[in-house]
Amino acid sequence: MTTDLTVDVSPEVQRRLYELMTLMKAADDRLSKGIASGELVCVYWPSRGQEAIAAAAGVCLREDDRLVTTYRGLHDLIGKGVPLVEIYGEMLGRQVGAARGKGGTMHIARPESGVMLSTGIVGSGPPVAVGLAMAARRLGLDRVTVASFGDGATNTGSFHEAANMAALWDLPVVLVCQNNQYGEMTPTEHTMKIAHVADRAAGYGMPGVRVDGNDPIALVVALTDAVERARSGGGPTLLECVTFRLRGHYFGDPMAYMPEGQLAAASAADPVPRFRARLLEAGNFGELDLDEIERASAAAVEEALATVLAAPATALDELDRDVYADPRNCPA
Amino acid sequence: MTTDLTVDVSPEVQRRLYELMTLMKAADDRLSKGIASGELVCVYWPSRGQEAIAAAAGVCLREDDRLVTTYRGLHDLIGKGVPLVEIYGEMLGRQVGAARGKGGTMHIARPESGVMLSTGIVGSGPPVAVGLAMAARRLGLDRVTVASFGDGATNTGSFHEAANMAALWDLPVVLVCQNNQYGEMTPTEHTMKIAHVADRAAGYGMPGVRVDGNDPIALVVALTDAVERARSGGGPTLLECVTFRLRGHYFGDPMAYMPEGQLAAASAADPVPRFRARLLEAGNFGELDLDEIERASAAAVEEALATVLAAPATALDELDRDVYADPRNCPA
Amino acid sequence: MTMTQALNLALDQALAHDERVFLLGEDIADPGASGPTAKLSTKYGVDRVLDTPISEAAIVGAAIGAAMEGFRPVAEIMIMDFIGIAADQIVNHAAKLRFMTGGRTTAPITVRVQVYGGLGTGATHSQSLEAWFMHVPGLKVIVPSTPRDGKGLLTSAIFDDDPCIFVETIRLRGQRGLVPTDPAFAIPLGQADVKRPGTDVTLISYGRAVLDALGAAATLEQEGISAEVLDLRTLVPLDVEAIVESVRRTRRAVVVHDAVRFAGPGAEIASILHSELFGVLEAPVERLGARFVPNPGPSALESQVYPSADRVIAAVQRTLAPATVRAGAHG
Amino acid sequence: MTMTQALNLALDQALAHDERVFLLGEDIADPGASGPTAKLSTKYGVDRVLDTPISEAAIVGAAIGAAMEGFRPVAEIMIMDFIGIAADQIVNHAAKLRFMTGGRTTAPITVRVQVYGGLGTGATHSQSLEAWFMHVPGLKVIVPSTPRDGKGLLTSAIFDDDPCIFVETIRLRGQRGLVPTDPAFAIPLGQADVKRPGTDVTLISYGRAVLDALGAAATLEQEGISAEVLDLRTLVPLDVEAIVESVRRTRRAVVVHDAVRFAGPGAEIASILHSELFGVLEAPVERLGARFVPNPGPSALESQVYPSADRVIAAVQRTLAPATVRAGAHG
Ligand SMILES: Cc1ncc(C[n+]2csc(CCOP(=O)(O)OP(=O)(O)O)c2C)c(N)n1
Ligand SMILES: Cc1ncc(C[n+]2csc(CCOP(=O)(O)OP(=O)(O)O)c2C)c(N)n1
Ligand SMILES: [Mg+2]
Ligand SMILES: [Mg+2]
Repeated sequence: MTTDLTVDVSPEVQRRLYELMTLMKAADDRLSKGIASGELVCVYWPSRGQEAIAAAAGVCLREDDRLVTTYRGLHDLIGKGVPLVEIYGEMLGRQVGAARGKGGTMHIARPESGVMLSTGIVGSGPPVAVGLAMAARRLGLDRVTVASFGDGATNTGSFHEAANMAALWDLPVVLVCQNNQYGEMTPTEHTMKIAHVADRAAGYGMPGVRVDGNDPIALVVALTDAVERARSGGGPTLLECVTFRLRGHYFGDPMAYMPEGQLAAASAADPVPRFRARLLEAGNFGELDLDEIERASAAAVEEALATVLAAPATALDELDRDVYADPRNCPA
Repeated sequence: MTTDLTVDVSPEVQRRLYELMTLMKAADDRLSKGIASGELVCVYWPSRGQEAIAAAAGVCLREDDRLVTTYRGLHDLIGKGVPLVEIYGEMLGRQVGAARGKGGTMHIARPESGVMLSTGIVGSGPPVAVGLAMAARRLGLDRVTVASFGDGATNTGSFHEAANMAALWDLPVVLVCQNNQYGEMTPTEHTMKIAHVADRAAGYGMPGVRVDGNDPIALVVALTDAVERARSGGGPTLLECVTFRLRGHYFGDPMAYMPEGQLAAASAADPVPRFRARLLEAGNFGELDLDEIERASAAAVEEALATVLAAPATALDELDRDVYADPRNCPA
Repeated sequence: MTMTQALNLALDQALAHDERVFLLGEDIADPGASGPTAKLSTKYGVDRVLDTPISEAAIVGAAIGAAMEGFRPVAEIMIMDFIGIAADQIVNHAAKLRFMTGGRTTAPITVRVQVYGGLGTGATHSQSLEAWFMHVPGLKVIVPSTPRDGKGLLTSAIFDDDPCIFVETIRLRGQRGLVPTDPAFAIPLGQADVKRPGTDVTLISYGRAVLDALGAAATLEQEGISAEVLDLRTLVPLDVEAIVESVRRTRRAVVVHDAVRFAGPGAEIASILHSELFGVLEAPVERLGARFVPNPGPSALESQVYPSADRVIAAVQRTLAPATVRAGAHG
Repeated sequence: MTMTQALNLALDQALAHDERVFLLGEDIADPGASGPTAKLSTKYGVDRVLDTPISEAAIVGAAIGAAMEGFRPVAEIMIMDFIGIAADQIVNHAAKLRFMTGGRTTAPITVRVQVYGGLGTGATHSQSLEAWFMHVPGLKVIVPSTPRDGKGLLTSAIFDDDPCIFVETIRLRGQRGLVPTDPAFAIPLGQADVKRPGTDVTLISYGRAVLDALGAAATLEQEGISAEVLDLRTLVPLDVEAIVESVRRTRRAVVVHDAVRFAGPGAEIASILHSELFGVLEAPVERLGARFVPNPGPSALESQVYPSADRVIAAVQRTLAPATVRAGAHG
């Protein structure tokens, strides 16, 4: 699919996409810098390079739409509107975190923004997304639920069971596969024979669409279509977004398993500078406009981090809270 | 696919198919009669109506080829050459059973006949079939492994994971789905949106073939093809065989959940009399030949049952055996 | 009414009185349904009583998702042996969400499972795995023994704000007993029930094995031994107070359950008793459970696997034997 | 060498000396592999050290299928928290096949799992679920604490004719110790090991918690208390004889493990001790395990969850306190 910037999305949406992408990138950059220098201590699975997908979701989804994501969810969370303070706060174990810091990096949820689950269990998000979509239908709401997961996740039994159910019941779900060409250290072609994850859709009776996951405009077009179908009762879509993990699996991953040149090629296709160039070319924004957006993103990140670092650490008594709603006679 | 009896299979194979089908039918009929009258006591999930599939496997597979089947496996076991005495003996809890009667109906294995697993866990057979096929390759043997399972099983995560692995590694596996249009009391169209199970194959990168599961000739043609592909290194096939469970899910199932007329229509397509009529029409066999085959099947069943009923019940000390190879210091 | 009717009543009333309740599972809708869910889809529609594909992981995952949005889903895993397939969703999501999100999301689901032991269906259709779920912080584990408890506890489970594993027992399906039909009737989780008072020994049990305990107590009475039968009803929460109070009085205890004895629920209960009543117990706590074998098919063998009233009686007699005799018996 | 090197050595030697051995799991092949499987695919080929899709159920199912044909597959489930996904294959096939088929098929697989507790990865990447598998007849459960035991036990597990769950602990990865490099070196399953002899109290442990026990014993010695540290090494088979023998001498015991305390392995061990040594024990067996909470992310909180040498020392002191004091402490 070739996209036409000027035809497909308005300048407001272009701006919003760039704001989101630069915010996601800045949030990753700052965290990475901090962890590398020892300033910040946390576990982190970087989303750097996958920003376009999450930004497109950010502009295509309503606030009350639902999102289920994974450990590699920094970009998704930002796209769906989770305040950076809550994200960083959770990753760094502070009271201002989404779960007052007790849940940790992999488990961030914020229902107010529609983020219902981040999970560390590969493939286990889609079944929960099915339930969220069932709930929306029962409530008579036209909410859509997006389940975001990786290419490797489509090899799990959970993905299969959930995709089948979503299709069977025509649920308002969009299955967004962020195909970043690796699962941990293993290239995707070592774990499935098919070349296109989108080809899995036929086995469930839902449309499967493959899109350039580094092209925010193509993503907006494809997502708009999938979201509209879901919202209007047309059932789920499997949307394969082809992208790359520019920092490897976990922060600090030496990526020694990558073939010569692969990372360089992927970096050349980095969606953020690529989108910047394209925006400039299209002419709605000048260098100064875009510099300003980048500066604002970086500033927002610094401000959030400062707030988080000034906040108290997760209280020790959090250990005793939230194990049960009603802990009477439960073990301790 | 239309098949031509005279072109596609030799008279010897036609005879063998009819022998197997009538033996399977007789074995089911006798068991059913016995359970209904109270003469025999066991749990049983009848395969009546699905004989053509197992008979075709019987003529297409070598003795050293592997089979993984399910609780609904009477026909499959007979097709693969498990002696009836071992089957009945196991179902009825006698020392002559495949596992000396201790395993029960759902768990019959006989490696000498290539039957490695019968499982009561829906969908859990295909992963084991993957391992059997890996073993064949490692051993340098050109054995093929058939995994036999139902339509409902294709909704399980296990099926998905195994199908993906089999395709990925081009394993010598044939995934034989006996689509009998129900999983327990639920019609298949209530559990998947797709009309054809065979359409699931594309998501793994393997051929998917749909065939009339009541036509032994069509099945032989399709299975020969799939088995040859597997044996020659061409990888797995998903073979959907469309059939019907003429006795419902479990023995005694009142089948009240079936729509008016469905059972009657299915009975009219009963593969055993249908094949008889076709054989007669083709002219290689006369009424007397076929009567004789039926009589021999019935006699073989009676003889096996008599042997089983004369055999001692499973010894009580079987409880202490085979829990561990080396039970030292294990709990008891 | 029977246990099946009591469980059906609990589901029926929950569906009738609370729009948030819905049921999902394999073969639970009419016309195929035959257990506690029978007739409910006809009454409430297939939107509220949903047949699902054979997809245990997604059944529980979907229940969790709906529960997060305020529903009270009741998911059925047809036979407890299949719960491994759904274990990840139960253990890594349902049990932990409240904690992991600081209360921002919760998963008040009920997972109904059935134990098929005793039907001759063999090793993969018979297991009692409640010990697994006791060991997972965040879950509640419930096993009723009577129709009254079945109704009262299932009602509580559905409306409890924590995820509940509700274990039904196929051999109790036909048990009869009086059941209050008031929709408000519920039994609080975490309260053990004295099913029969006694003074000489406490028989601690839950689920089907309560019948063995009661049978044993009746026989023992004729021998002049007064056995108290304490039905735990819930394993988490666990009514430690009631257990300790009873055994403090009787100073002897036998724990009996259908789950495998080794590393089973009885191990925790015996450990608690030994610790809390050290020096008070007259004899070590006896533990009875299933033998450490996969379940066999033939009923002649299967009946050797489970506890029975006779085995309870023998255990009681061991607790009553003078210490010298016992020492000999135990090697 | 380190624990990682010791485990690598066991795998390496098994691959070298027996064609039947192969490894399968996620990210276990070079160049991505970093744990005990590193360098093995380079040495033995990707046919014998296979990267798999993320498909835990099929990984274990495939291992079972190959084992039935005479192979000795070693399957890796990267982190123990994910074992629920494979639990059905482990519990309903691997554990039961020998019994269900009367010995006609068997599944001598080894399932290596890693416990990530202590890394700050939170509630779904930290659990110690060995109690689940102790409770399933047919399985063996192994948890080494030293590099020497790691090598010796993993070698035994691979060549044992029964299915083994082999639990590795990420916090032990860097532990160093002498390891015999003779390929024949193996440690029989079911033999506990006295890691430190003592006379006043027995600290019963396995896996990482053995370090807590040893740390406590060292400190206690300075206080004049002689603690014996018994490392179970395998939970099934369980060396009951060694446990009872030691505690019969010391008459006091503390069981300590990283698994959740409630309904954990310690419950079984304490129950056995109370039953076998009734009247011999000077104090109730103390049980230490993880607190009954999902694991938190922050290390300041996570360190409160697990046992520690200090908590062991406190428990020992409780066993040494006069009964009157203890009664007060326990309420
Ligand atoms: C069920 C399960 N198995 C294994 C893992 C370990 N693991 C974490 S991330 C990952 C790779 C996932 O790949 P993919 O789905 O493509 O997502 P990506 O990390 O590339 O975004 C694996 C195997 C896990 N977390 N959960
Ligand atoms: C994992 C699992 N879930 C549920 C069941 C209960 N069950 C037994 S047979 C069956 C239906 C299977 O349908 P299908 O795969 O089409 O095979 P069929 O019985 O029609 O031959 C179900 C749900 C089971 N045995 N295993
Ligand atoms: Mg990926
Ligand atoms: Mg079927």
